[in-house]
Amino acid sequence: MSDPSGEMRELAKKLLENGEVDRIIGWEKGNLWYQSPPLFITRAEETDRLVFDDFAINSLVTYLLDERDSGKKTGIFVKGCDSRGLVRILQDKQIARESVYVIGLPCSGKKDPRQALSSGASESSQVPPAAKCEECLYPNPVIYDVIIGEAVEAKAKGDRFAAVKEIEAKTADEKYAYWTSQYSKCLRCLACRNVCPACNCRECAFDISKPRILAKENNLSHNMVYHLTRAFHAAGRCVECGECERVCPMGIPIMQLNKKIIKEINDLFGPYEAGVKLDETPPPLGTYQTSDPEEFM
Amino acid sequence: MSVKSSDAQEAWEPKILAFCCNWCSYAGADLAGLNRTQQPPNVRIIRVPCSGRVDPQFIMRAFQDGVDGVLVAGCHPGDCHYSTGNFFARRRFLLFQRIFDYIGIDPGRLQNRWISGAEGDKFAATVSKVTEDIRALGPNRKLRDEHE
Amino acid sequence: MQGIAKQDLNKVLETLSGGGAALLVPMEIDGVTRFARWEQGAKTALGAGNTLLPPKEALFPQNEKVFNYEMSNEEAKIVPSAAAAEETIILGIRPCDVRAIQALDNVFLTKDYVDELYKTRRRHTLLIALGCTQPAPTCFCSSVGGDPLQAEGADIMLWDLGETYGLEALSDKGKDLLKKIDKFMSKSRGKKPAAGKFSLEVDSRGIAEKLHNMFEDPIWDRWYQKCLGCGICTFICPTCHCFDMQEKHTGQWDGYRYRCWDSCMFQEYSLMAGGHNPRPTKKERLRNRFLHKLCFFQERYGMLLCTGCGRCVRECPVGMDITKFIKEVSEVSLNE
Amino acid sequence: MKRVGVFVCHCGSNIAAVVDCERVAKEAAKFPGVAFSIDNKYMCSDPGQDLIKKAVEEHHLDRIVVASCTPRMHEPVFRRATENAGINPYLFAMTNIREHVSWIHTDREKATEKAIDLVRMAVAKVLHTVPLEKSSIPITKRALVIGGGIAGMQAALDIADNGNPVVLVEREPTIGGKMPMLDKTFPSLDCSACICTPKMASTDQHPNITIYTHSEVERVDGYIGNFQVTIRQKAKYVDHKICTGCGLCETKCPNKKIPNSFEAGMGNRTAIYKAFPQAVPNKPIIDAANCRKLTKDKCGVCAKVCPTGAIKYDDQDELITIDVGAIVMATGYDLFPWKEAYGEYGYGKYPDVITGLQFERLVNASGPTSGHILRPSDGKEPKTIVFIKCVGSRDDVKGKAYCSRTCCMYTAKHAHQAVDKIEDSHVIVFYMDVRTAGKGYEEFYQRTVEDGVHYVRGRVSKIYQLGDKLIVRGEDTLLGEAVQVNADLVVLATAMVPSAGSGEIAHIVGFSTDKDGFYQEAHPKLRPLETFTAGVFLAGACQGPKDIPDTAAQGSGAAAKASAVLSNRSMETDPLISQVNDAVCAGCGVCVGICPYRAIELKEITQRAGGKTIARRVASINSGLCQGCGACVAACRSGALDLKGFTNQQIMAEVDALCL
Repeated sequence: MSDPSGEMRELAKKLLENGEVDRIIGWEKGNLWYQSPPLFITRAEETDRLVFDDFAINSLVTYLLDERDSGKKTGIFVKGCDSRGLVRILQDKQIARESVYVIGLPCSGKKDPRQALSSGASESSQVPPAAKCEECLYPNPVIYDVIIGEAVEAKAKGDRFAAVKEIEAKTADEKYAYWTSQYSKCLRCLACRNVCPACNCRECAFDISKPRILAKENNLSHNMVYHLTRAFHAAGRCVECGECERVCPMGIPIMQLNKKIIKEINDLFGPYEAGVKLDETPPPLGTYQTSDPEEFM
Repeated sequence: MSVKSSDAQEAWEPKILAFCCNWCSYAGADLAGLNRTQQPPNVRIIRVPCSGRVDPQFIMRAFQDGVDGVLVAGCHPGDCHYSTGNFFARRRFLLFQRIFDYIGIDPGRLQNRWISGAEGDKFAATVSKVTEDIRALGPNRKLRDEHE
Repeated sequence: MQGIAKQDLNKVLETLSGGGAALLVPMEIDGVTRFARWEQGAKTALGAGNTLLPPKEALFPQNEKVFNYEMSNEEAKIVPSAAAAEETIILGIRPCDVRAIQALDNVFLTKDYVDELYKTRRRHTLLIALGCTQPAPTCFCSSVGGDPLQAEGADIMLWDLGETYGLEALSDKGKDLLKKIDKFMSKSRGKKPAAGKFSLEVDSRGIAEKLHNMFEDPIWDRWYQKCLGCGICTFICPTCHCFDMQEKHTGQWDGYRYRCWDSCMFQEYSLMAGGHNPRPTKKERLRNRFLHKLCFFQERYGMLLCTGCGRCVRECPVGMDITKFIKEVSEVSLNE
Repeated sequence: MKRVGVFVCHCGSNIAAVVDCERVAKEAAKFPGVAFSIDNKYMCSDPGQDLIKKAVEEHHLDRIVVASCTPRMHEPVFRRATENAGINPYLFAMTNIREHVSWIHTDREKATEKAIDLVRMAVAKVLHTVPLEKSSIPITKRALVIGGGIAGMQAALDIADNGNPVVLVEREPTIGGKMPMLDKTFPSLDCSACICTPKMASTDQHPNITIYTHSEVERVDGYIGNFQVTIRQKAKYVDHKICTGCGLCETKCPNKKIPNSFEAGMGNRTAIYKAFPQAVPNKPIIDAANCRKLTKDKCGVCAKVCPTGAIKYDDQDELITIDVGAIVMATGYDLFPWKEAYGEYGYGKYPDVITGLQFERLVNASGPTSGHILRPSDGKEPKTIVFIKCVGSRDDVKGKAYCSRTCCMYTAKHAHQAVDKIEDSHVIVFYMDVRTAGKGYEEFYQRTVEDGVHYVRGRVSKIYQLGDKLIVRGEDTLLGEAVQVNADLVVLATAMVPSAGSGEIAHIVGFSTDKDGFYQEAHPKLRPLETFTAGVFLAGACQGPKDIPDTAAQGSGAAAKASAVLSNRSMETDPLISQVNDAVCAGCGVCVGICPYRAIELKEITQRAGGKTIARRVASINSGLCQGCGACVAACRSGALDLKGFTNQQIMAEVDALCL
């Protein structure tokens, strides 16, 4: 893939200069070679900082929520996965389509800074592709005003639900032991929630004190309820961007639960891909069919 | 919230919570009473307007608190007093049961039934069946918010 | 310098934990490196650099019961919680984390406030520090007044000398403990090793004084935007020590009050009962965190609340880099 | 500090025989918040209710829990008792220790423990109650009736007789619906038009009724008591204010060969026409599609001959807006389009295979044959007539699974008429079952059989033309042998289906249809006249196939329901409905689609945030429409929605109380 940074900078510059947008969200090079963190710019002369390299892994779309009331127009760069998150936020009516200028970037996979560090690599070529990118189904943006670069082929190979099936094959006690070992680690730092494009409520149910649905005490029971609740709130709405799992400092396999839910929704209520079509009907749990499977007779 | 973990010693009896919709299942429970249909005394009912009102949050809370099983009962699909509430409930709980199963909680611990106001016998039979199922599974410790 | 052979490490650990003390060493558990109780046969992660989770949980656990209560329709009774008094040895703690414990000591034991729960734990805790010969790419202790090889405040200092660990007692408690493992000690030829090169460096001199006048500086507008508002940085920080107080009912009338870690990055943290939030956006919250670390704490206790362990630089999912911030602050010109 | 009073009822020995009520009351006294607790023989009796009042005074109680029988029976009683004691009636909780405890258990110890648990849960719930007030919404005292058939006329007349104005909207140029097309009615053999047309006239002349014919309802906004309705009055091209209905134009109109739908295609009409002589209003309209003046700008005869100058070729559609408080749906039925489905009956290619409604026109004295049964192909009198029942009914492969209810009887009537009117006739009825549930119906059927009509149990498998005969092949399933009839005329008893466009109008008014497209009643047994949309009622065959007496009865029933709505200036709404916390609501709108009553919409609010005023959209509950099911609440992720009386906090408190 050729480096689209030049085109990105040029376009961003034009958008800011002619006043089409009030700000641009992209990526810049960080202090360390394996970091390309989010960048926010409002002035044309800053556009030279924009990059789109191997480490531009962050989804930027949840940042739109911070400015949802400002009336400002944002130019935003989206990869395939990010664009589905954007559709999620648009479908949930959190921002207006007119408030974003969407610049699509086909993406053949990014790398995870933490992996760069833990692998002991000293340059990008030594770093393996990020786990979430290995399972990518939508490398090309599903929504955009303009696209930079050529479409790329989805590289997901093998069974999308292989990891889920592995867990399904366990006995109840084995499953519980597995999830206990994972959820016991949870710090409840809420990074998975804060990065999630489906977690776009103004006030999260967890933050409401009356009634408090979840105690602040950190223990296995509460951690489980935290993760089950979050997964259920995102049921049928999760766009599989994998950001939750990427940002988790404790390595909890959050997507294994999200993917289970996707698998079950497809099996129970028919094939459904969240965040792919902007004008789609309500998510699966916001609707029903009288012919849905009947198990409760 | 949460529970004292001392119930193992004495003769253990399953503690079961049932959410019943006001119009069908609760009426079915009333009819079972009217008919004096004997049932195991392990189930406690919370009356809700509709099975569509039941948030999975309540169910997780119940297991945290220490119940051994939960029953959610509503009108038969098509007979919902509010026309569509149980269709949403059906989707919600088809999925939620599978999530429970996936994290290792025996699916028998969360059961759903459609019971009409005319089905007093079905209500009583369901209470007996669910109680038997939970008794066979033994006390639940999973998801429980335990402390000394 | 005295030393112990690396092959004797297990026996040394066995001896140290033999006296009924809890011996906490770096271990990898379910993919997470943290200080955990060593038991015979457990594999340590002494050489793995800084643990992901700092050792602060040994002194300041994520949840801690403060007292029990019993009530009735007529009265309420408080039953104080007995603080844990188990002898604890933390082995393998790095100098940056020892400095972090000094910061916690300042908070919980000085300035006319003594936290009894912390005090009891601290009094029964002995620190065996391990010097760092090769700083990780995210380490910057030397930039914030630390020394990677020397942990002032530890009871015993260890250095990795290749085949052996070099040893030096820094306190009387440390000397007493060394006697227990006397039989494993040998005269080591090695001397205190030299520190490796830091890849992250920043000049933090005068940062507190400068930030003191920068509360309204536009720098915060540039910095807060990418913050996710999660609590990763605070929970993995060895010095962050904010907590919330909550009650848990264990019966109709009974229950306990506990404290649990909280994060100033959370919106709910500064939310007041009436609904007002003095730190309504991520900007105010990020500003508070950085000012607390680099200004307020220095003014109150004479040290920065950052020991350069680099955990936040490593773990922040949006690449928030406090060294970069310090550098930018130093470049700001303040014209009155 | 809240002060709860707990009252445990013995219900004579109904509860006390199994539950130790005294112990329940004693245990309850120890629960948090309980200031007073007592057991009593009959809580629902006057002394029992007085006990509540006295206890509230003496112990300064502010919340009440009653443990007794099912709240489905006595909740209103104890709410009132609570109110009479000076406490808001919603600061009350009831728990059932009779149907759910004493009547289903025998073990005294376990039953008592269960009762204690239930009381503890009720106390926990009542601690989280807040005072609620009923709110009231104004009522527009006017009804809309959609459809001017027998159901709609009956409903309109009854509402009007109750003293309320009614607007009746009919799509056709005349009211009356299908009934005036019929010849006789079963089982009395009354002349259908003779009993129907006076009803049409009464409807027309009623001072409280305004009729819009040739009109359609285009839009309905609002909710019970407060609907805003937009009616499209389609252009008639005749000014009915001036027209005297003399009929001269009809006689002069040169275009006379337009099939008349009133004659079910058996007769013709002109381009300017009245559907039939007794049409109401008894004035013509111009069928624009067939008028030479309007299509080709030629002719113009009617304008020339009209003595009053009522012809208006430049007439336009007109939109009329009215406010109404209640709506009655009476859109009726159509016949199943058998020609599209039944190849074995020739897909309509044999002119002498006709429907029952066409037969009605053939036997009707005012019909195209002046009441002589003459077959369409050659105008000869048929001697052998075959009737086939269940064409489209009870046939889930080609038609509908349901029974159309009226066909058995009208076929018996037709068979009787054929035997009666045609000498030496031979009448055969192929049937699946004969269903004659109705007063005098079975007797009528027996009479038909005695008349000599030959009933053959079985389906017809094939009809084909041979010479001037229709060869009808079928099977007599009782005898187990093949049957062949050489018939002159075949009459199909086609199924009733919802009238064309009924789904669209249901959507406009805002309620649902069932799987067959009939209007969905709120409850199949107990609320057959209501829809799920408050203030919208159902009458007649739009709800399901039915005969004239049932239709008339439903018309009156729906009128009674609508009149009840209109009988007050305003109506109280139950406070146990959903509420929105604006500050928390993100306006995602998932609740809007979930609400079966269309009670939620997104409305714009302004809010202070971060030092500025912002405008954003949040969910808003219409208290007139919300029925309190709570489906939206469980779907709301953030918890911005809650259901008063069954709040998240109350239910969580009950759950906690069970285990603590």
